[in-house]
Amino acid sequence: MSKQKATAIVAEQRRIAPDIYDMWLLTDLAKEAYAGQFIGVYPKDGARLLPRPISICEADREGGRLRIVYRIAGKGTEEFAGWRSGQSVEILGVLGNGFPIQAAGGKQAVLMGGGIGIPPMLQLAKELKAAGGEPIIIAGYREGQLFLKKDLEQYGKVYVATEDGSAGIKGNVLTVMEQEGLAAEVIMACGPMPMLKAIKAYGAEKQIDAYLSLEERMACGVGACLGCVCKTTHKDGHSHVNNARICTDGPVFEAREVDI
Amino acid sequence: MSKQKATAIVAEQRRIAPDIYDMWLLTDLAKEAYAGQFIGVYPKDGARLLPRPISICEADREGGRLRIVYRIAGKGTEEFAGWRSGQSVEILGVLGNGFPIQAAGGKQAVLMGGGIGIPPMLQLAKELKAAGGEPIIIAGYREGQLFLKKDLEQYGKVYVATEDGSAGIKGNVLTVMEQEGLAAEVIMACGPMPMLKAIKAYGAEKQIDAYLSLEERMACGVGACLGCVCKTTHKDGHSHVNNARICTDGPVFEAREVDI
Amino acid sequence: MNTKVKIAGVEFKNPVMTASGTFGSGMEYSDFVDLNRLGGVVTKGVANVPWQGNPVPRVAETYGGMLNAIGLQNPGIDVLIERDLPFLAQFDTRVIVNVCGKSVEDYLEVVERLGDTEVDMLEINVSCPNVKEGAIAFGQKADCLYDITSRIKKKAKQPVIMKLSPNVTDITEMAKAAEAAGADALSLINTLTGMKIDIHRRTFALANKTGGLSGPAIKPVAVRMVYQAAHAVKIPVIGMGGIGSAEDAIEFLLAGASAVAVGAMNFVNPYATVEVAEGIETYMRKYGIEDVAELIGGVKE
Amino acid sequence: MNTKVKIAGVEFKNPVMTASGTFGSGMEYSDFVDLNRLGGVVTKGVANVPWQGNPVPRVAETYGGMLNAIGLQNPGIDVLIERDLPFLAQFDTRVIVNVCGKSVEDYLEVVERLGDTEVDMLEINVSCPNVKEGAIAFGQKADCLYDITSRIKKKAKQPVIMKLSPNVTDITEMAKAAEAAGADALSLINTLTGMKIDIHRRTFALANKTGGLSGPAIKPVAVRMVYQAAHAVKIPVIGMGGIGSAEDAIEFLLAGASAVAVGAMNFVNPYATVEVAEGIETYMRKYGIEDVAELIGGVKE
Repeated sequence: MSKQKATAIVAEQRRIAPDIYDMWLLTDLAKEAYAGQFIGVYPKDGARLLPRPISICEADREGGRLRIVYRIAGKGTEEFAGWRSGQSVEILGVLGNGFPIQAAGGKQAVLMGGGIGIPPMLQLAKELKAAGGEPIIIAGYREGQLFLKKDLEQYGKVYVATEDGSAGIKGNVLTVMEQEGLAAEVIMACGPMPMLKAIKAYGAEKQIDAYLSLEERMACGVGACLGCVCKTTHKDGHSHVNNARICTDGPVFEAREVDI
Repeated sequence: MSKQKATAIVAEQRRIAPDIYDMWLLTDLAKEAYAGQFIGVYPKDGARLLPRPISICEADREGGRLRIVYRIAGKGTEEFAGWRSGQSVEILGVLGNGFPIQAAGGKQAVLMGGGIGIPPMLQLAKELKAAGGEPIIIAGYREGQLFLKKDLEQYGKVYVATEDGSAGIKGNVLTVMEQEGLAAEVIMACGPMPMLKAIKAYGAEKQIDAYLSLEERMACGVGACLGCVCKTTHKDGHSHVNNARICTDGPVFEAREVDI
Repeated sequence: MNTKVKIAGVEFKNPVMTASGTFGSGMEYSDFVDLNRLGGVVTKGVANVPWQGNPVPRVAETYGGMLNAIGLQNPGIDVLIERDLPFLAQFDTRVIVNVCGKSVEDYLEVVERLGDTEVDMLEINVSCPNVKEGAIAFGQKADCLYDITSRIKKKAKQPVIMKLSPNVTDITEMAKAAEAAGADALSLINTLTGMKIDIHRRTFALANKTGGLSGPAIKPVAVRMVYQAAHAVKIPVIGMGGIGSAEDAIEFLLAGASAVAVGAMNFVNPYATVEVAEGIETYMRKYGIEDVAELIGGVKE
Repeated sequence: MNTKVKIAGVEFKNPVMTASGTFGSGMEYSDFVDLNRLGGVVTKGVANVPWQGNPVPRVAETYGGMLNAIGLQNPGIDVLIERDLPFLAQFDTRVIVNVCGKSVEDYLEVVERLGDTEVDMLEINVSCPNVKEGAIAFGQKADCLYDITSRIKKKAKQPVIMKLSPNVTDITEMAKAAEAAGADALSLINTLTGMKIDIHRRTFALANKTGGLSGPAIKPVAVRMVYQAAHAVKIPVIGMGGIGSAEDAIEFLLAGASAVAVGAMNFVNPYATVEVAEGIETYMRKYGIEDVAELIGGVKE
């Protein structure tokens, strides 16, 4: 199935933490959705035109259902939070390249999710487990509202870090690595830029492959507008300059490829 | 109660003819709403900012309910047609000056409504009857979908004209006057501009007062922007030029006052 | 917390005003808002004699905005002085009269008449795109703008705000010309010239064919021009163009505006002016800002 | 029913094209639309050498529109010729290459290279507001525009479309300058320069501070300028600015455009181009219009 703009139906939605919403969408796009990919969700309000990129939290391929967990970050996502079961909504997908499951083959994968970067770790953990892995998952939260923790525990051992120390280890995902004495053979991560930068440095130091899911303001979502680029270490094959398109060449990049 | 922007609740809505919708709104604004006045209804879609002026079809002052009957004329009214019971919507009102009930005192009033100018005739007929009158109502339709005819019959004798002759008399409201040999002592009318022009001429010829409800593209609805003016015979007291504001000085004018 | 701002020596209780032509002379919206809550009321443009304005249709909605071609219909300076100024004098708010004309002499006549009144400031409308007789030319050529500004300044007893047109190649050139000619402040942007065509009737949506585009649709152009103008001159800039919320207003303040005006959004939300004033206070409280002056030009370079 | 239009001798199967920079070189949107259904594909601007473009953030949403400051990132003419033109050659659609540069020499180099290709037309981007090195100046001063147009015309083997900036006082002056210098057609409008500020971070939403505003928000400005330009010159005008539906496109045709381009609205609806083409046919059928030429400039004066 190629990329398409399609009408999905909201199956259910609930608030799972302050400003964090958990929505299941009925859509055939689910059939080819993989961990680390994302969809564009269109606001219904005509004043807000662009699709909001939201990562896939779970893909129920057989059931034709996609789960997205997102934070209210503006008026678009605020509108999404008001959507009710049965409503039809417009989405664009499936977009981007996901995490390379095969890269974890036979290796101890540590998944690191920070804040609203936690949701894609769920589908990723599920796929890694299905492929025979036993992923370790580190979820870094601002505070003690440990959304998706129970879901993640189905697929691997979950460690928690909170910035305020109100649950798990006080600190970030790398504090957990250190304090729990964990060792990774491959890292897959999604979260805020300072976290990803730290993971890139950590991977370089330990000589571990680290796959990072990047974020940037997007417009088209399909690689045409060149809005959402990230700097690359080498000249990119498509752009012929040191810029790759996060929406199309990413959002997942091996840490050494990107100059973040 | 002064003018206000208020939240109303859709009590019920149904389609009563092709592209014609009948909606009851729960709102305290109903308490001071009179025949010939209108409300501004705001689309929810942020791309369409301005309130749509819609005449009051019925005001249930005790029950706090307003009835509006409108035609889909663009994307704003198309949105309104999709509103369901229970939904909260923004309205501006009550706007404009209605028909002068006292001007019909002791006189035979003939109400003339053309097309989407028929709805305000319902509240008008109701008020005239309550004031002891026995209004004659002439409703001019394009074709045989005689929306509101039954409602109107509660308050006076109803004659029907249709452009295509599919019901009542073939022709317009003035054809009915002629063919039925009706005589008016005062006329109150709402409808398309050619109809209102013809009624003005008819009133002048027969030396009858005719009160016409005018329409024009509006922006503010409250007399500030000077968008919706009509030419007046004499210098207008507010504008000091030959322009009156339809939203505030009207929408109802005595035919001699306006240069249409 | 201080929300007062001073523009050309005139103190406003807060930086929120109304945009000329969208608020009548205050009377119509006093049903909705307490004018005492506003920094200032800017009246609908007034000429030396009554103006009939343009034929209808005068307004048309567009995507996220609207077009208008009212053509500066106004009852003339006599009525403004006799009726509107006494009405506004009842309120504790600054009064700015917007002045329009078809020739420099027209402007000067109005400016002189206002010299004997209690009006706080004059705003000179040299940027209305909907009047045929060339008023817009004053606002689109730097030398014409310089000339009219300096002639008005010679007659004016109140501080003079020049209202600039956005329909120019370089707003900084216009801003500098007005400043050099002695303007006490600038206000911008007036509307962008636009057009709408009814494809079913194949007619212009406005009788005047073109009209002025306003509303949130144009806000990014307005913020850019306010930023450019505020950085090009030393006199204060009053920012406007699509402001409907405190967030919008703060964007203009951060870009360099010393005050802001709410225009077309009054039509969408008649309470907008007061909500903007209150929302600025809420924002200041949230971020611990003591003086609104800290916001003016406060975007990080 | 005839939907074909001819521009500078080049026949298009229908008047619907893509706006440069919003459609890549066609490849990305070929997942969504059959390029054979389009009158033409206008490629992303290409320079003589690869350009890095601006830092991120490069895009920001605005009310009814968006800002972009991509900075004309492009892989350079070599890659366009080796990769993108062969891809487009597979489709039965006209190919227009948008050319950008930092100096006249840059433009001329690209124009010369394209002379040996099967490209149908060249569109010269002298109106990008997001490149520092002065390309925009070519599009904002009539004498500069005349100069670059005539120099390009001397070298060009294909018909030349000059793409005009809307950030000017008088679009007709620019249109006439391009025509006088020998341009075969005009396209307009490019984006309006805008700015957005994040009031919580107090930073510019775009790394470049300013960006180009596009989308339905600007459509009324675009329709007005297309109308003015089409009435000022005899060469054909390609209209663009906020087109997302057949209704929008027809508005531009009625205003005087001989063809139209879909830009930012591709991002909102990736099927927009084909839907516009189909919708024009539906409209023609509804109103019994035999030839799309009847629509061009068809607004009743």
